[in-house]
Amino acid sequence: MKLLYAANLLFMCGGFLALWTRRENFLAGLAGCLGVLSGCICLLVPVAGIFFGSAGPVSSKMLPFSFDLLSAIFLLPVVMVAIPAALFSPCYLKGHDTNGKGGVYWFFFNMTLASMTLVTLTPNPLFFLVAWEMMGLMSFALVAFEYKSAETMRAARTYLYACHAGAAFLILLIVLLDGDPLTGIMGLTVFFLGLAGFGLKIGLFPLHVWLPEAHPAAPAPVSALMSGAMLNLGFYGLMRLVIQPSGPLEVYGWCFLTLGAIGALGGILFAAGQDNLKRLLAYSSIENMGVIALGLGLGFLGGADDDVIIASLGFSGAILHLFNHAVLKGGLFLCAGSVYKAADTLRMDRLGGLLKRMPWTGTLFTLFSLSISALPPFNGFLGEFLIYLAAFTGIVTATGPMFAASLFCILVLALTGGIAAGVFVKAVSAVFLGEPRSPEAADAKSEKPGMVIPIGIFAILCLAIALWSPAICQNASPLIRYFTDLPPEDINSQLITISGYLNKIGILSCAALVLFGLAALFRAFLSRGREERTEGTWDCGYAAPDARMEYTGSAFVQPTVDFFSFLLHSVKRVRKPEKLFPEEASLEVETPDGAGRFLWDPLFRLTGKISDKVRILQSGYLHLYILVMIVALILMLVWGFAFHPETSVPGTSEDNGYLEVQTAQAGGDRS
Amino acid sequence: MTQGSFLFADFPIIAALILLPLLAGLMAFCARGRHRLVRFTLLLGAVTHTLLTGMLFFAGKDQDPIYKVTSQWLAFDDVGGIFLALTSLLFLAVAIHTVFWLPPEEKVSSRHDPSGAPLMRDHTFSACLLAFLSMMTLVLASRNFGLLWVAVEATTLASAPLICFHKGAHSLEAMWKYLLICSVGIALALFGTLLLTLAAQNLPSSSLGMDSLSFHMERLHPGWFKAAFIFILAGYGTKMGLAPFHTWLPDAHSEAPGTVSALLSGSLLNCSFVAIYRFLNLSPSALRPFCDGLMLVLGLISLAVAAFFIIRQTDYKRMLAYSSVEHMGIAAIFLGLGMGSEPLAILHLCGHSFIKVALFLVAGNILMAYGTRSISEVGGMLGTVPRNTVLWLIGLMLIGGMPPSPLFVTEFLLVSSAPLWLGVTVLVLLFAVFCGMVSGFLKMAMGKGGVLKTTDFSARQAERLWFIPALLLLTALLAGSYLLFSYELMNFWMKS
Amino acid sequence: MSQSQSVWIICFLLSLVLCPLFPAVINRTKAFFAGRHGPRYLQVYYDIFKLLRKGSVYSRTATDVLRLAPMAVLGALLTAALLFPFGMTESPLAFCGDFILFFYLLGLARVMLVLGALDTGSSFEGMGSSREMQFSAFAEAVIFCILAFLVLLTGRLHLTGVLNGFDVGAWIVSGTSMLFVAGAFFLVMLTEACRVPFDDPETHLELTMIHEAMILDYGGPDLGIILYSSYLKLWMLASFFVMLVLPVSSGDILSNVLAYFSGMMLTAVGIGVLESIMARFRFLKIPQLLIGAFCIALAGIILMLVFDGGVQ
Amino acid sequence: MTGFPEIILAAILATDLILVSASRLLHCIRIVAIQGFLLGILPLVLWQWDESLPHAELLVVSAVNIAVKCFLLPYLLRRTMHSANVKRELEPLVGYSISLLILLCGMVCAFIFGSNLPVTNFSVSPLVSPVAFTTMGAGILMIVGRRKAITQVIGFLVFENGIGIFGAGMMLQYGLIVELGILLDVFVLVFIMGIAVFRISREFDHIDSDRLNRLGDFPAEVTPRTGDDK
Repeated sequence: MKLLYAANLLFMCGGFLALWTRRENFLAGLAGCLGVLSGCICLLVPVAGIFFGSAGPVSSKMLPFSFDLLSAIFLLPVVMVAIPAALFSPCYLKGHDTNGKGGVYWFFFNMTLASMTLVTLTPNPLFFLVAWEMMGLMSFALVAFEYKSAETMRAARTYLYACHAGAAFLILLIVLLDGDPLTGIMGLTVFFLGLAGFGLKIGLFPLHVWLPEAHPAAPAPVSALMSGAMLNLGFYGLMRLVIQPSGPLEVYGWCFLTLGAIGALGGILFAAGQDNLKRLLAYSSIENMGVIALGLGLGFLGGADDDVIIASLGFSGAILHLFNHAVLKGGLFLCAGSVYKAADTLRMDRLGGLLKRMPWTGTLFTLFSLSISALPPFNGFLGEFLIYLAAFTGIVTATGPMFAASLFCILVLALTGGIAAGVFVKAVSAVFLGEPRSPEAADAKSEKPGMVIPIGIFAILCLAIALWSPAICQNASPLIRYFTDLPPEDINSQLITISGYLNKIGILSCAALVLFGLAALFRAFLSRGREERTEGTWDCGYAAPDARMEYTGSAFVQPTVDFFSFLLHSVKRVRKPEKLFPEEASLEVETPDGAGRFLWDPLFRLTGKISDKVRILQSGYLHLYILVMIVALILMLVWGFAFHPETSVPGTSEDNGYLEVQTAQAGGDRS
Repeated sequence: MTQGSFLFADFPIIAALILLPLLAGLMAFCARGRHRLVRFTLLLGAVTHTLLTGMLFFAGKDQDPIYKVTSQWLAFDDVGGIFLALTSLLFLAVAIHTVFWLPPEEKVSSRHDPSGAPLMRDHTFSACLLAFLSMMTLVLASRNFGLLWVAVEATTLASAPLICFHKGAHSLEAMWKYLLICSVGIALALFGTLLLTLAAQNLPSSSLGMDSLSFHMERLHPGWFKAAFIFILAGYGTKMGLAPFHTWLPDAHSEAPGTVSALLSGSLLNCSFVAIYRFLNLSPSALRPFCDGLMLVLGLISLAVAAFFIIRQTDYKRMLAYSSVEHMGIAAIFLGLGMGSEPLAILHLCGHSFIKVALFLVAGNILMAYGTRSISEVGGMLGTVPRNTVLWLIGLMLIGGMPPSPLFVTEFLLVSSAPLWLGVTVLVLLFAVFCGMVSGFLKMAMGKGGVLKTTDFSARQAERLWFIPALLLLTALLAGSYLLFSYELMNFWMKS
Repeated sequence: MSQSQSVWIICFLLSLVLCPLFPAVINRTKAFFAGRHGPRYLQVYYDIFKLLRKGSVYSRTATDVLRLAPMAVLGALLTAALLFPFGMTESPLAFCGDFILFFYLLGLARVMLVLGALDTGSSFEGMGSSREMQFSAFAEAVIFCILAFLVLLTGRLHLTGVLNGFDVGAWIVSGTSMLFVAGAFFLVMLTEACRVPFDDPETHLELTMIHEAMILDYGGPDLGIILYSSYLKLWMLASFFVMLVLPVSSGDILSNVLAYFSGMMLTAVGIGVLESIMARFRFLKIPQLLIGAFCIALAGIILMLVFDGGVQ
Repeated sequence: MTGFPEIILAAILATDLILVSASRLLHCIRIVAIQGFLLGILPLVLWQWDESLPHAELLVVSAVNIAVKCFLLPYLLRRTMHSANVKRELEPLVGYSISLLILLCGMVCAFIFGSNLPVTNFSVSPLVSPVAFTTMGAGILMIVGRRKAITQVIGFLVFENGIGIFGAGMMLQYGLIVELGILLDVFVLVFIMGIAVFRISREFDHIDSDRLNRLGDFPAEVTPRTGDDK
């Protein structure tokens, strides 16, 4: 407990020191960085203690703080993402941190971390709400860092709206929670309120609008932090406050399942349509949140009809995927950040061929992409594997709705996985492979070690997760025991078998690597002594191929996007080739957010229209104002005397007479 | 808090509280031309008022028989005392700000449009300010409904000239509307007061003294009292800015200089709130539900109107004005909830006053820097006037009720104590208001800078005036967090 | 180590050796239908060896991705092969859910190939790989649908169990749904292996290629490795199909193995026949075809649920 | 129904009607003066003389009343009118005859209901409340239905008079201080309004308050639509 307080204090000290010394960028960066690092290390000790060791939950007497496994599960990603992000920041900030902006950045960065820790630490609803709002505010300031551009302004505004709307839901939620233990319809109301309030943070599908706006606008480390660590906290809030162990598990399960499915498919489809790298990553976060929700949904359904296997597979899969997503998305966003610094654009149709200039970043990005599209020898596969397995188990054992759920889950996962592979192949190839598609990409700067090392840390973390995955899955058992009423010993034995599977996968992955190595050796042996030339790309007889003939990212995903156009409604800007010898022709495809376009914008526009209508009240005519006053007065009188006769107890007739006089005066005044 | 329970009835001090500012105002008026002296007098008036307030509180709550007679007319009960302290502190703050704000304002406004309308002479300005202060004190002090009426009308008269500090067509129009609408409203209140005497006819002592009335509260004639209450609500509601009687408010607040609009919205509205509050407490128990319902309806209407006018508002001072309407509406809803939520209403108003005064002062600075009140023309303030912008945004968060703002506490309690439908409605409307304000404020704070450079004279002048708003906001922040944590910890300890 | 597992090793090695014969048989069949004589069976081996002994030419644009891709593909496919129960035997490495791993390894191979293709920055290869990624996304959905059916049928959770878990009885009891599923898988197999009607391996027009377009820039050993791994992939898919359509599970292993290999030959001949009587579809048609396959598989599952897939 | 009070009240009624139909500013001002005078003597008339002499408070109040409402305010108004050289015509928004009709029907209603108002136990004459309400109505009518700013001042005064009539007729006493305070307020108000009118006429070179409509939120300027989405 003390260490946790210490961590918060360190964060705050770092933040304020940075703010204090914001005139000297170096000092500010140092202070902020040290604050983050020391704080994270302070956090790491108790978290690791309760996560891998056998430390029990602790709680403080005086303050409404307590720290248990659930907190640890959600605090660990925060730490894992925060350290490299902090290390990455100084390099990223170079050139941005004029006149003390660096110090401000560090201040808010630290504050965000502090509030995130507080969110995970307090079970008390009110404190939770406050910490939650602080988290939103501080991260809002970080999103608004590049305040000069109009997009950033829009993004920050959307994000703030989302935060405040979520807070409004949570206020209602907490007000309802204050009462006696909730059952039946009230319990459901609370659950849906919580789903709305926290779904805004998680980015469940119709509520995700702020996500693809805010992530491209924010600085890369911030997007890493938000996407890797902050989105998960929504799940934390749901588990901590909303979901009662005694509650209707199947309702929870079905909600998570449907929302997760929509989120996964919709997220990845919209990701396919994006041209901006960070937008693409943001949508893929939505997809992964959907996958986690699928896992949780299966877990709850399994708990609902007492199926130990499904429950434990679902929960552990969800947790594992949560960790994987945190680390991978952090790494990807950092890579995107260094790409941005190198070529200062994120439009994939203008990038390309960066692998030559930034080999390390490119390689790591490629590995992360393979991993996050859940391909086997990498850690990203493990989580989805467990969720798949849960679903297949459902196919074997369950019947009726549960069977349908499992089949549905399998199909969604399969389709998502397929498209995700395409999307990330597009990302890698459009950014790093082939020829540069624009001058700024052509003379991109080479990567800086200060940026590569933090990304490398993420890679190491991926490996660590892959190795420790059985241990991570073991930690699911208390959760399952808390939420469901399954026999603990079954859960534990089941988890042990699960870690057996994970070990098998580990062995096979090693086998794959070994075989790959052998193949490489064989290949080297073959090309021994043989001459090896380099030529231009084979261009099927066309003399001078150049970068303009290259396949762009948009072209790459065009078949998929067109196929799903009934969902995506992409906007195409075509300039068809004209004349006999066409000079200019161009095609730009962009996919603005569906929910934003077809749900929220019309809503807000409607409100705006109504407000324009209402303005007639304030038209500036004094006569009108006074008339309105008098009419309102008379209405009040009528209301008072015609509809509240019970109050005029003594002598009703008198009061009626009085009323009529007033109405008479009304007659006099209707001019 | 029942009427007339504990009274700060120390007559000499009260008289001094009311008269000294008047005297100071007279001094300032006579000292025309000698700017230093004028400003010094302004400060003097403010400081003495604050000191006297302190003395009043230290003089303690006594029922000294000597003051029996005078306390029929002038005394402070708890509510009056709280608002007196608030008013006097805020006035002190505003006065200090004004002293530093006047000279650059004169320079800058001449720069912004050389051929523009002249400014009000500062001796008149200070005189009116001081008179305004004393009249507000009178409102809070008066224990007689007739006197109350006189005082409220007097506040209108004292504050009306302040509105056209920039002697221009627009400010004239605003002042005219303010005068006429408020006077008509107040005339309604006068009629209401008459009806009150009528309702009190069959009382042993037929006078307008609050104590006697509240003593015989239950014996007031219900029909007459209901009529009286409606008229009073219309009248003082006009002054308090409850929709649909609020129409003067945005014009006056937007046209008046920042300091004046700060006072108008930070103190004047509270005074009229006190007036309504006193009448509400007079209502016999049979009528109480009706009166509460009326307050509730008016409050909701004000909230809704404010929301719709804040969305897509193009003038940031009008936006602030409408947000005042909104918060007055919330206070009215608190009163309407009744049953011990009056203290919350008062708390809400105090928090609102601090934040709103700070915001209006900052708005004044921005106006000084940019010379325009339209949101679309102000841009990139973070780059040009960073200090003011930070204050501006902090104020936004506080007024929008984000923790740890005192308004967050009160609004949370409102939602938790109100019935569910009311809570939901209020939350939705608050969200709409917040969206409107955020979009406006962010448009101002972020984006490409407007025509203004950091090095411009006006910008530098505006940057100098950051102290008082910062102080006020800090106070609000600390008070809010204190409230929040004390409340939460209380809950926590209750539970465990 | 049980007998069947030792037999598995033999079958595994045999498959590795024999898989180039599969396309050879297909080619012979097509040649026969075209009235030609066709290349020798061993021609495939000769080609591969010739390629392996050549030097190599790389694109200037390309980076190491291009060089490493073939090995990655080969490694992934070999790993997948480790899980596959060739010849109705039991893979010693089988574990619950290994079919997920299996198909994701195939996916890895595909993605590596695509990356290698895109590395050259040639527009034709971009074209091919984009088509490949789109089709495979659909194909994956179909495959997992089929897997769900098999899991439902056998109640086992690993490839070995799933493929050996039923016998001719299944065809007798629930023939319709088995038929549906087998048809669906046949389509998927053709897609994944880039055969007619989804792709024409013999075409010479880059605009219409998928697989061939992706490997335009490979030559020498790399091309050899890639060809070999594509043969291996085809072989594995085909044997999946074979074990689906003739689930011979007589007690004695030898007959199983024989049945298996003869089945493979028949499949190859069948594919050859199909390819020689059909032409390649338009690319726009292919997703619809795959969705059709998906529907068939789903129909199979539903039949299975409703009345055990029988045709009463 | 015969006696001083009734006569005076009737006179006030007459002034209302004339006021509403008067087309000249000077007329209006004179009528307001007369009304003020009548209002001032009303309490004295209503007083039951047979019992005793009215006590000093009453006398003082009515004296000041007459002084302010009959002489000071009209004087102020006239001065404003000259200094702001206002045109003499009123240019009504609502035509004279129309407003007369409105006032008439208002008066009728006021009589019908004001007479059976439960105030007989305080009021001396049944005419009081009808007349009072009619006068207030006339005031509002002047404010809302006339174009010039100065007529709105007059309207406000008439409204105030109406309230005064009600109070006086019911023999309701606020007490000396309050009465004087009210009068002072009204006086200062009219004073400031006079200045305002003067400056308005200088700024806008007219004092038609219906053209004082530059402030206000309607019609809202159309902001770029990207503005408030989401």
